[in-house]
Amino acid sequence: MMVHSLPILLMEIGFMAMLLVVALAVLRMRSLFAIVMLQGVYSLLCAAWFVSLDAVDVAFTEAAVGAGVSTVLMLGAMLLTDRDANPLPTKRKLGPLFVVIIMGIAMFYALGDMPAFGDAHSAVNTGVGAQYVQSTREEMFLPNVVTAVLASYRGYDTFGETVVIFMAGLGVVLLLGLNGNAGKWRAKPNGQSVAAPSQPPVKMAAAAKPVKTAAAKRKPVRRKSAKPKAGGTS
Amino acid sequence: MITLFEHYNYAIVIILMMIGLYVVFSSANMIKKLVGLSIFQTSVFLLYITMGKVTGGQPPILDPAEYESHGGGHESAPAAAHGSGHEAAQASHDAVQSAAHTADVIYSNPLPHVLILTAIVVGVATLAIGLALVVRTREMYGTIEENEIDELDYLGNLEGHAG
Amino acid sequence: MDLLSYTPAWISTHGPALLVVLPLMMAVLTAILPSRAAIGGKLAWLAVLATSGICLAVAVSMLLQVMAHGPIDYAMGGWAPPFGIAYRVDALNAPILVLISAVAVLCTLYALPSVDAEVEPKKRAAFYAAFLVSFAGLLGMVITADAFNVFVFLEVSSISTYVLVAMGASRDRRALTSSFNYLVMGSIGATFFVIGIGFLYMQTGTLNMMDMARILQDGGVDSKVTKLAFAFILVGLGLKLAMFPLHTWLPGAYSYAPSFFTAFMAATATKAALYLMLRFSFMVFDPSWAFIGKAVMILVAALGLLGMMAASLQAMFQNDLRRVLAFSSIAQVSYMLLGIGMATTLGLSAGYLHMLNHAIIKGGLFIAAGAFWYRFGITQVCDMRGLGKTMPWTMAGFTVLGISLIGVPGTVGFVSKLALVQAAALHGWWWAIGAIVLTSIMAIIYVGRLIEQAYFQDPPKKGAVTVSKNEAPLMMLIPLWIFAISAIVFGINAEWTTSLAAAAAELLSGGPDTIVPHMGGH
Amino acid sequence: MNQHLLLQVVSKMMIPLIALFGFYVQFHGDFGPGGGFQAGVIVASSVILYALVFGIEAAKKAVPPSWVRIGMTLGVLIYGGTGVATWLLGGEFLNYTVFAPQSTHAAGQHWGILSVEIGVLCTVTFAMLAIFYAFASRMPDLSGEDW
Amino acid sequence: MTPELAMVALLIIPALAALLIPFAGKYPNVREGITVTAGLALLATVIYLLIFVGQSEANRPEYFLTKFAGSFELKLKLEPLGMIFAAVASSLWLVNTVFTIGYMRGNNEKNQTRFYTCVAIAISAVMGIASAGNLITLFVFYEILTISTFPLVTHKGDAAAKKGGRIYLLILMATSLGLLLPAIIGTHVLAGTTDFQVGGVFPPGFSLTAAGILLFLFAFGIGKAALMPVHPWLPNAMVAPTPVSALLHAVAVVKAGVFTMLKVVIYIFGPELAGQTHASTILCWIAAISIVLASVIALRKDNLKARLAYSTISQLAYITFGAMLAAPAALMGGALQIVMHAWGKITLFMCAGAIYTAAHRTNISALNGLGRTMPWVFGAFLIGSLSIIGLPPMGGAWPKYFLMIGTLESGKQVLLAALLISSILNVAYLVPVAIRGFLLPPDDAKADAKIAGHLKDYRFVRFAPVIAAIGAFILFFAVGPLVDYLAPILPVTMRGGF
Repeated sequence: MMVHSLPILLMEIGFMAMLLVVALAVLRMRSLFAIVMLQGVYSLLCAAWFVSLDAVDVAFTEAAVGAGVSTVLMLGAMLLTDRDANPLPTKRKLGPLFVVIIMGIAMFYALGDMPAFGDAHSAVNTGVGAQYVQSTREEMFLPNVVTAVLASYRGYDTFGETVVIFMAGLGVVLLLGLNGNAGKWRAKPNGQSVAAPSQPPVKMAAAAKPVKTAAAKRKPVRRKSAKPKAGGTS
Repeated sequence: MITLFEHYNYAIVIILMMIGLYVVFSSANMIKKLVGLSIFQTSVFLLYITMGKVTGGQPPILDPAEYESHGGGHESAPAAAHGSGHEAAQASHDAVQSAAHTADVIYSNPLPHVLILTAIVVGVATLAIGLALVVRTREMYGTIEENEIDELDYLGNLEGHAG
Repeated sequence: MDLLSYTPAWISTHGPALLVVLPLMMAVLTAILPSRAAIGGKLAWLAVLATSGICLAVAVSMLLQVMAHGPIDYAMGGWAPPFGIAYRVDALNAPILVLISAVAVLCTLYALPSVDAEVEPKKRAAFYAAFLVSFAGLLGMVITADAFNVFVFLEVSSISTYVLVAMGASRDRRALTSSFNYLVMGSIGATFFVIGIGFLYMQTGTLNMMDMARILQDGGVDSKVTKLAFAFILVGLGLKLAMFPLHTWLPGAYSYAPSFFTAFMAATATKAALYLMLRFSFMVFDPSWAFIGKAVMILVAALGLLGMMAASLQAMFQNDLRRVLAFSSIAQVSYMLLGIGMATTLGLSAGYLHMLNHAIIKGGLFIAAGAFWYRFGITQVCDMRGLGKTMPWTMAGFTVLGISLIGVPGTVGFVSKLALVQAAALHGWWWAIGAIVLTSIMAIIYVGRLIEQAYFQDPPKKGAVTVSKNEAPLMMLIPLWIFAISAIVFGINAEWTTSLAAAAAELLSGGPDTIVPHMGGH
Repeated sequence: MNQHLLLQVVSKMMIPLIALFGFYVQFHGDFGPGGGFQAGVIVASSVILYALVFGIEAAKKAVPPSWVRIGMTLGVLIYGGTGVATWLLGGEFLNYTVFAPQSTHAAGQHWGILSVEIGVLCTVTFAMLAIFYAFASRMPDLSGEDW
Repeated sequence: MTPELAMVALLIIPALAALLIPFAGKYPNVREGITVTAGLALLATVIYLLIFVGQSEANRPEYFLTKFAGSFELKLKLEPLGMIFAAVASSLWLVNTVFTIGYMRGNNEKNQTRFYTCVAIAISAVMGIASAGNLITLFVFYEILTISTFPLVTHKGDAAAKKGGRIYLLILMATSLGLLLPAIIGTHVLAGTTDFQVGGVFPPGFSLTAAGILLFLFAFGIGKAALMPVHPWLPNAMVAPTPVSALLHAVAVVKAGVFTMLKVVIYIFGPELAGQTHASTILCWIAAISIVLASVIALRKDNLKARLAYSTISQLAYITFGAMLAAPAALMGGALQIVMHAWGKITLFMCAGAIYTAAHRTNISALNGLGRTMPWVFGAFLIGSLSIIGLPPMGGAWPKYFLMIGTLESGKQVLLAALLISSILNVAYLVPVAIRGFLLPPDDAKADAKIAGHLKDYRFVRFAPVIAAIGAFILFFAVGPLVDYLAPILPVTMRGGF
């Protein structure tokens, strides 16, 4: 029942191949700049594929957010932090690999029972989803079914989504401050402290200054032994 | 084999998920972790969207003319809409049929699209918070490599610093 | 039930939506309060107190309604499920709603002094707003009957939680890394959950839980996709509720968050996730299906067992007071998992009962821990020297809750542990009894350490003079002692909580004292 | 700045267009792809572009940070307010039909969807700005030569 | 006052005292006044109930407290054994309070308020144990007793006290949580109830193996009974001030243990079933061994309190022994031993406390000739010793007598030897103390003279032991009514002898 026209099939296979390549590249890369950019590329490819899967709204959003906003944010964060990721010690690689492989096996195990790609009679495509098309046409009088479902049928989800965005904005403001001045204030017990004094992290950052240059970055060992002392004496 | 041929896209999506999750788990660099996270989530979006694709279907954007012509038939609709889930599911089959008959265009399933729109937003929100945390961490620790941070905390504990 | 007569009629019609929408709206309003130092914070605090108070009232009256007249349904936007998103309040989640709101009220009382000491003045309004969002998120994910809506509100609560945990950085920079760790783990958990929901949707074509259950019953029980969906949902929620191997985020998050939020989180967050696990594995899926039964019984119970042992063991060797409590939280959650793993009505009700009781205990303990920091900047166990003299009332409350955590008779801890032991005995799991006993003895050790420090050591000297008595402010003592007293009251007269738990368990397993099919003999 | 002159001139022309396109996406959302969220991102990006070209301070003059919080709140309030309005009109939360019960062409739904989409637009725009401002105003503690 | 009300009052009165005492912390006289008043009120209530319950088997007031954790319920129900225990505890609380006042003030101990509060709580718990209607209720109060006595054991707060307290808490908690609770749950599951019923709760034809296992769990789960090898907490608890040792570790706590043991055998298993199990035989032997062994250890202790502690272990083993024999006379002997040993042993402890307060001497080797300066105290000590040894005309004679008869009844003549040997050992480790006091010449007369000088300050501490000694003497003649009173605890078939 694969009634794909060949060009579409080829196009999709092309997308998938590119996605795989990009993902693997992200896995291998160490330059954060490249990684972030590749993530943008990945999102764009996804968006393109979404179009070929008839999900125009999603494609639009993914392009705007995944490729646009996310990339800008990541670049900004990178600008404020580091350029390169340290190479991984091998022992950190095996555990995750095991977990991931388990997950993969589990999903491939169920692959056979998933509805065939594009099957019009699968539970998904005969269920509520298909009915939305119908009822939107007949009682909503809106051309864009997605908008209808998004804003009315499942409008409450969208309300939650709006709150999430609001919370993201509020959270970033809480953490960084709109004028980049948050995080200097220190909490003090409202009484005399009997505990070991906590070190002011502003000094800590100062002690960390030598870290930031790429030169120091290259020999992590010295830094590790040096910085805590600096922090300790402060 | 035919299974794989009918599900090749699921297979790819699964592999993409695995890669994304692996990047999250295996990298010590906080930013790279977040990148891995967003790749993982994006792959999940793919899973949902491929689910809703109908072969030869159109994007779920109706042709205005069509539903104007069809405006008459909306006494049946409330029944389907406001009826209990049971009738709804039964009505579903002929719903597709009628969709096919009334207008000989088939639309892909809009519901996954809606869900994923929400999921994308959630994803970017998480990303923003995460990046803000990364920036603050860098300011307070001078590094964003988790293994080094753990080391600092460990030594800090030895010297009895809360930090 | 005379209380019921006082509840306005519209509660049953609009209560469910109000319960979640009110905190959200109040949150956004709180966010724009003037950020001038004192006034903004105070106003925000008042707003939070009022909101949580109203929510508590609504939740209680809904609980009464449910107990009297059965479940309350609410169709968002007037779209009947499965078209729209539906809310459903029944014997299973009504008590949790009450619990969350009640804890919110108490923690808010406590917040007034605690937040003043721990949060930057001009950020307090926003801080309270974030708290309201996470509060609403928890309520939303507990009350909803729509699988995807669960995810949305899960994220609403999670994202605000990450931020709030990170706000602890003004006290200890480790809050940042803990929060980031929590963010990564939590997002992975949520994503796993979404994958699970996706597979369920793939199998059933609907998102409403009741609908899913019905369609699954009709067919697709033995579909591999269903099994996969269950596995993913289990792992995803397991991450959120700190099921044993997935608990790594919890100690950090609990230790370094602002103490007021730690108290709230410790008492509610894992409970909500646990509730979802119950809801999904018993009312969407069905343990009578071989694979679910096995997954629930073997996996959950075994992990519960491991968690009890490992976490109690770790708790004995922690130096940080809150880490001790955090690890004991993991152990307690494992108790609940053990009860659920039995999948008998008694086991379920025991687990559920422990869920309610543990919320009381841990909320109070973390409040006391926060008070210790508030007065003396105490975070380490060794710094607790002489607290029995320097903060007698606070320490007394801490002690009451501590022995309740051990499970001494006359306290809530004993009631639920006894129920658990009895359920295990009737289920023939004598090894589980052994484990519970062993971990209780470990609890004696790790709680005893704290209490011994406080009572049998002299207060530390600051320079030459010994630290003078400095009791926690009233606004901290009141909630602490409300927790402590209820720990004793519900420990002596447990009829009410027990009946709530029993009702929930019957709803889950269908019928009183029925052993869930397949769980029984073969 | 003068080496960016061309850039500035071009973007001066672009930015209004971008914003305009944003609003097109917003209000055409019922008929084609798009909606409050995408529109919000686009409108925000127009401001962000302005900030990138003319500097963050200029952008802050154009859209003061004090607006940001209010904007985010306003959005959620519009959305929630729509729901509360439906409440007051006796329907369930977000049941737009009560806006125009008699309409055979679901005018009530249209109004409701329109207003909530505006709410989304508002929140998304200002939330994106908030995030951008927060990151952009943070002084990088490392200098250009690290590139 | 209705019996039910009175029964609740048993718990309420000491609890009320515990509530009030902290507020009177500033004024010692008020504080001790409260304690004494509570003691008197409690004693009055107990006597009222004692008479009421004694009248007929119909008069067994029952009070349902609450129901929790599914099918468990907390309820109180009075019966003769419990009443006797309550009577002993309440009367001795009063006597001991008098002593305590003298002791605490004489040695001006700190944290006295905490001390009195905890004692009151402990007494309340003891009353709960005495009037418990089922095993769960009993367990609840059992644990409360453990917790509330912990601060008393560690009262001094120094390193030794903390070490002692840790061992005390760990052993008692571990045994009760690890063995007793499972045993109770097991009973609940197997028999369907844990209510105390004359003749036991297990259905006829109940598996002996299961019963045996449960019996073992109970015997060692009831750590307060200090049956070897779970006895080490008792000597360690002796770091506590003497009043604590006197009231709790000679009377309340340990008696709570053996009382539980008796109740389990009598009302849960029923003498018949318990007698049939092999476990009971084995436990008999263990009890016999700990009787002798503890006596031997006691013989080798020079510290007076330590010696008394081991003597207590040995004497408690008598009760366990009687319970495990499960013969009517033996059970009766065990029940009597609760009363007699309580009075005898508290006398000895008070004397030890008096000697410590007045002369600050703890070792027996240092007591030479002290009897001449403190004749009353040493006289009381002698009487107490005789009672413990079991020589007429002291109360302690009767339980020994009944136990021996019981041994013969149950055809375990061999074990008779254990009783005889231990009696000899008792003589060997108790009598010399008094002899040293009276007959040997003092080591340094000057010190004794000084003590004699300001002896009048220690009125209270000298007064109390004498009362107790007199009590121990009077009880010898009171045994008849006691036996009649206790007869109904036995199943009808076994009441022949009484």
